[in-house]
Amino acid sequence: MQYSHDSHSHTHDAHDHGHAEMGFWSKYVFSTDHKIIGIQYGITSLLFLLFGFVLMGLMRWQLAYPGTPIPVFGPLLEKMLGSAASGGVMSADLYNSFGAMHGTIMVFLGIVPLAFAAFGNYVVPLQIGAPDMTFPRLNMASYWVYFIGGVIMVVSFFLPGGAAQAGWTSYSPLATIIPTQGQTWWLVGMIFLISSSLLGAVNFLATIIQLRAPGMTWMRLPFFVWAQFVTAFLLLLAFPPLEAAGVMQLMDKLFGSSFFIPTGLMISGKLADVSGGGSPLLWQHLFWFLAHPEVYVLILPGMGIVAEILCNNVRKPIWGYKSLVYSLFAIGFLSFIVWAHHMYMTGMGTAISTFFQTTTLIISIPSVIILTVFFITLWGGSIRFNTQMLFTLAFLVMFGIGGLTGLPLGFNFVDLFLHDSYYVIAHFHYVVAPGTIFALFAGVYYWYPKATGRFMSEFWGRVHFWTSLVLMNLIFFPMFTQGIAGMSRRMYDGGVNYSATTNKDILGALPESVIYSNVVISVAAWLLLLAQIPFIINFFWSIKKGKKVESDNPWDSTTLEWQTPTPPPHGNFAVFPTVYRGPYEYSVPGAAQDFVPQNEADIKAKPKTNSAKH
Amino acid sequence: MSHSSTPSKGHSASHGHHDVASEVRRYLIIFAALCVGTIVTVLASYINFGSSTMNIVVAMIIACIKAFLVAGYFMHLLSEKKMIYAILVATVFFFAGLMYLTLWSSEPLSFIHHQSYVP
Amino acid sequence: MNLFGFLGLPVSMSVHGPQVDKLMYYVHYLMLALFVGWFGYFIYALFRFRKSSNPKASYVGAKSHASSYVEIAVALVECVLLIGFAVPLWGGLVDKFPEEKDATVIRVAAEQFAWNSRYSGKDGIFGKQDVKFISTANPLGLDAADPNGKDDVVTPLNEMIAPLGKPVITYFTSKDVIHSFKVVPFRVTQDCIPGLSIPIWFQPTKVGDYLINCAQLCGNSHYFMKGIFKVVTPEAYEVYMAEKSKGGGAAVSFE
Amino acid sequence: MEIPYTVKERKDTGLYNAKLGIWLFLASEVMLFGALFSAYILLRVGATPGTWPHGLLNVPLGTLNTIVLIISSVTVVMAWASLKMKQFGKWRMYQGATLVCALIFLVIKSFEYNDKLTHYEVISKVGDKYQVHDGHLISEDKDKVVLEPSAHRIYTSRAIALGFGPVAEVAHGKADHDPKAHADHAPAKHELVTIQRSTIERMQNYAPKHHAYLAIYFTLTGLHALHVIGGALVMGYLFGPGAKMWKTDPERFTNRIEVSGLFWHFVDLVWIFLFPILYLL
Ligand code: HEA
Ligand code: HEA
Ligand code: CUA
Ligand SMILES: [Cu+2]
Repeated sequence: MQYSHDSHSHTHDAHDHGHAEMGFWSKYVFSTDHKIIGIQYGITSLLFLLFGFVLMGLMRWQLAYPGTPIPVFGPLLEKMLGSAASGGVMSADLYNSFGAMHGTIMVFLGIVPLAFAAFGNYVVPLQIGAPDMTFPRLNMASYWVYFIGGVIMVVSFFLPGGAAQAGWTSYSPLATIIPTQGQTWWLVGMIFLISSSLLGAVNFLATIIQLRAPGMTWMRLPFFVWAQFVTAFLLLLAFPPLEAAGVMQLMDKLFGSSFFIPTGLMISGKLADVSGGGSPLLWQHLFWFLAHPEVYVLILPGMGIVAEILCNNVRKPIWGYKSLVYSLFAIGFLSFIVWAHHMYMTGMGTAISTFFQTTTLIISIPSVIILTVFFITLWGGSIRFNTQMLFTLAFLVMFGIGGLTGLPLGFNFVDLFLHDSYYVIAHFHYVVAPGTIFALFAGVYYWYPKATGRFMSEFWGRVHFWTSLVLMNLIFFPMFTQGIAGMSRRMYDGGVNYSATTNKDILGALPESVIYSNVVISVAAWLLLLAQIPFIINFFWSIKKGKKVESDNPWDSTTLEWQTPTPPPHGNFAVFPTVYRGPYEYSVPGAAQDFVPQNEADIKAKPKTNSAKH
Repeated sequence: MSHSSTPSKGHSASHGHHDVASEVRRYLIIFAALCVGTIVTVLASYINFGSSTMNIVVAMIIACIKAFLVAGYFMHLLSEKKMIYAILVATVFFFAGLMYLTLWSSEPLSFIHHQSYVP
Repeated sequence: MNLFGFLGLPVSMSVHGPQVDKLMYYVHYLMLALFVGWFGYFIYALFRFRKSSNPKASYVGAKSHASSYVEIAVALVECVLLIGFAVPLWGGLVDKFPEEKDATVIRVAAEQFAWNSRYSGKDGIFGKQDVKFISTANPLGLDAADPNGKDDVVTPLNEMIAPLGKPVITYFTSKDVIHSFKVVPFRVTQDCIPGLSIPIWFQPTKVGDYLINCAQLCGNSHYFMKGIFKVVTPEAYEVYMAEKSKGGGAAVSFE
Repeated sequence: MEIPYTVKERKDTGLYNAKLGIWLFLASEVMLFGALFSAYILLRVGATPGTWPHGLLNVPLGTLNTIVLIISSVTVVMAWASLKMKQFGKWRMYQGATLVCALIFLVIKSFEYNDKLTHYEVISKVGDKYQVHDGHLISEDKDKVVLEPSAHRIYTSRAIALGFGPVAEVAHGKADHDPKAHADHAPAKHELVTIQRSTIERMQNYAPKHHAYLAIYFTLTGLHALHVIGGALVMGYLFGPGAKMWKTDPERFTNRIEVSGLFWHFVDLVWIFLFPILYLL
């Protein structure tokens, strides 16, 4: 059926669904409305981000002051987790499980659900002019499956022996032979999270393909939608191999099979009672087959958000829309054939390492193009510096640093020196923390007025921005130096055992200055945690108390989500839109205003605001 | 959810009444072909084609033909829309990448490690 | 002025080490050039096109094609680094092993949380090993019947030794989980994977004691798993080996 | 405003939503099974020569199950065609037949599973001589175990370490691929062997733990069986309560049958590959 254009459709809709009468549970909890689901995803994943950060806050104490009790939180940990934190000191097991869970939570429970599912759910149907996602009930299922996965992960902290301890990469045989239950729960949790992502990916793809408004051709899609489209493809096709791997590792753990266990394994000095014949490298292949595309899952939605906010605040069209889209596709395709650059040190021969080095370097080119497009877009603009724009601009530089430092890692000959050092930690945190997280913050500040009808405080937004920017760099820049000095990651004592003081006259020990920078980093990390307080307060306070928006389109934007009532009702649009133009028609010569919405037929017309609230 | 959509007269564009009737016959032919294929696979596995690799190749060729019949006719892939093809082409590309690269990387020549304790 | 000094790399004391460092510097020059160039442009653009100085944005924006040239240049430099350096250097490291007779050959088996190393002794031949002999008492699957194994030398736990002036070939494996042998001044990292035996080679250039890190998470004492790699003069090496081989060969269990 | 294209095709894509959705889902399923297939290949390539079993599974039963699945594929597509031709009664029949096929498949599969799970390798030590027995469990009590030796077996690393195993056969190039290996599936009547409990060092059935082949066999077929069960549940729902929709919205109902059918064909497709790699090669 076709979209109806009659102005009655809104009242018609209200009549059909009678959402006014919907109960609390079906409206806010088991909702099938993409906006509610988006907000559910958003709140849950922000809480997980905070949780992941708190874990790291505790770990940073151990790194800065190894072996000393954690003030205030130490006794608390001891109460909750028992001997793993006896005397308030974090044990090595606890450190490892916090580390593994920090990675897991940040990636699978924090960024992916926030960047892909939350923003995607809220914004994509609005931006393409659709009434909802294609499969609303699947959408709800996807959230709840994610939720269950999250609960399983959280519960695993309280098991005897604690949560998973083998790193977020869960390399076998270590992951298999650790006798505690944490890893088993991790695997089960992952299977839920993966299933949730798969459902989400199917839904997003079907929505973008099927529900675009009339006139919304592929090349008129906002870049954010494109980013979500490619991301969904990555999830759809890269996650299943990890699911298979998860099933196999679960078989190994529960039924004693040996998918990832070779013959002749000695576990604590005893020959393991397994059939053997498996391959530890198989796990790594399957894991990285997902995990490399996964890193683009972490970054692409962020890039999409950045493109939206950038154009909105330079008040001009994006420079080179097509090359952006093609680069996106290039990244998407190539990301499936670079995974073994995480495995250079597993004993790779020349031929295959040449292959993977080459693809790794090729994939950096589209990233360079995307960044270049963003930079050139600045030229000739009329730049407004609001909070979301500040975060966006910072994203560009921070992602730049993170991306550039990926290059040396891409050369296996250099990786020989940098592999598994803090250089790698610094590399990817620059991309995900001040990179993606900044883009997500920008997105929150930008779309907040649409979702709530109120602005977040600009002043506190700026405080949040500048403190976060400075502290993020104080945390992650010194890690490059630590890495170059040879400090390995996943070190319970922050490298003290390998330091020059512990190892007198031994070459290759870590200089004291490197150990000392642990303290600097940790202090910065705790301050960063404090610096989030203005944001959290701002976020909740503004829901009720923030400045009200005067129009449905407070940022004078062109894309369709701003052409709805605020907040958009169930069914989204008062008048279903027809699209006449590309997404970023800012400062069009001859237009009445400096922006022409996508659904505006006549550029001379003053954009009307649909303040028809009810 | 679609109760108010215009009541449907006739059939969807791709499968009219008559098409379907004639397709039914085709389904039966394919059924026969699949059964024959199954028998052939089993028989072929009793023949030595020279090496185990050759036997695998033969079996895989037959399996691919059978798969083609199922996907092409039962799943109507041969007359499917471009969008579906696009999705499947991407999938096949990644599938091939996964299979080929893991296989390649487990060849002794591509990694310098050796498979047993004796170097 | 040391152009290459800005990264503050630790000293490198192997033959291929300086080449690693060189490639490291070249890549960082590329990165630095890109960063400085774009960052300069970025700051300038933000300043010049801020709303107060440019109230009306231009619909068309930049017209120059400079950026395409930058992209092509980046691609070219990457090609050069890849084809000119990384690939041949890596090939040299993993394809062209020195002759075993001209090298010090060590078989290393990592375990939670220690390094075991074995030398072939006077005859230069290791005793046979096979998976089928592996048992709790014989974790490395040594063939007790093989006479070649009688003179094999086992160094104390966490200690490896090699004479200066000769390449070292090490075969890495692991008894339990994956570990990683990393010696920063040698610019060497190699995973030790159970079920596989992976050879690498390098040639130290200076006498001294070197710290061996474990660079792969291997359990709760991963941070504590360290060893010493002694590089000594050839004479000292002979003395050391002579002394150790008195203790007996392969029959000595590692534990 | 409702969601468009739930029944009718969208013009530019030519698809209704659910059909696109199921194909996307199948694409991810391809990758799921793809990963398991690559695991199969790696395990097989890496196996100690001669230990990868040939003809361990019951080929006639496997063939029968293949045919059952093929029949079900035909009935599924016929069911859909009947609805297209507005023959609801015929649809009922075909849909029912599909469900019966699913059931037969699962029953046969469970017999095969049971056969593996009652197959034991027993390592015993009499004096200082090791013995390895292998066969189906006939009976056991607390003193002794009775096995019926089986013609087809797997050599475990443990047995090989004790000097039993395929080494001699490998030397003759026999174990590599011996087409005759499964030529005589009905084994000649073997004598039963009785093993004293007190001598047994290790008794292990043909579970995933026993050998990499069994691990991948159970994982692949288990996952496949889960798909069969899932598909059967959906089709059972459409057969029963779900069929009411035929009255209210026949076109949408037909679409549902088509979509569930696509899934079912995919399950069949997977089996087409599983059968040769697990039973024949
Ligand atoms: C969002 C996440 C993300 C992104 C986008 C990337 C992007 C890249 N990554 Fe990264 N990477 C990770 C997340 C990410 N990575 C993670 C999580 C790990 C570790 C996992 C683990 O072991 O736990 C990792 C590890 C990792 C390794 C393995 C290291 C090791 O373990 O030894 C390698 C090796 O090749 C690598 C390479 C690259 C490359 C070449 C890119 C390229 O795509 C980058 C391309 C980008 C550019 C080239 C920037 C271009 C910018 C400009 C030109 C503008 C510059 C201007 C200014 C800054 C003003 N990464
Ligand atoms: C997306 C991924 C992601 C993100 C965002 C982060 C963020 C951070 N990470 Fe993490 N990290 C990983 C992924 C990530 N990390 C992974 C995969 C590993 C490897 C694990 C392994 O070894 O296996 C790792 C490892 C790792 C280590 C190394 C540990 C070790 O090797 O022993 C360190 C050390 O300092 C660290 C620090 C930090 C810090 C300080 C942040 C900070 O930047 C955190 C910033 C967080 C915020 C700013 C929170 C924002 C949220 C809010 C403010 C909530 C608001 C709430 C509401 C409104 C309700 N990380
Ligand atoms: Cu051994 Cu880490
Ligand atoms: Cu990667």
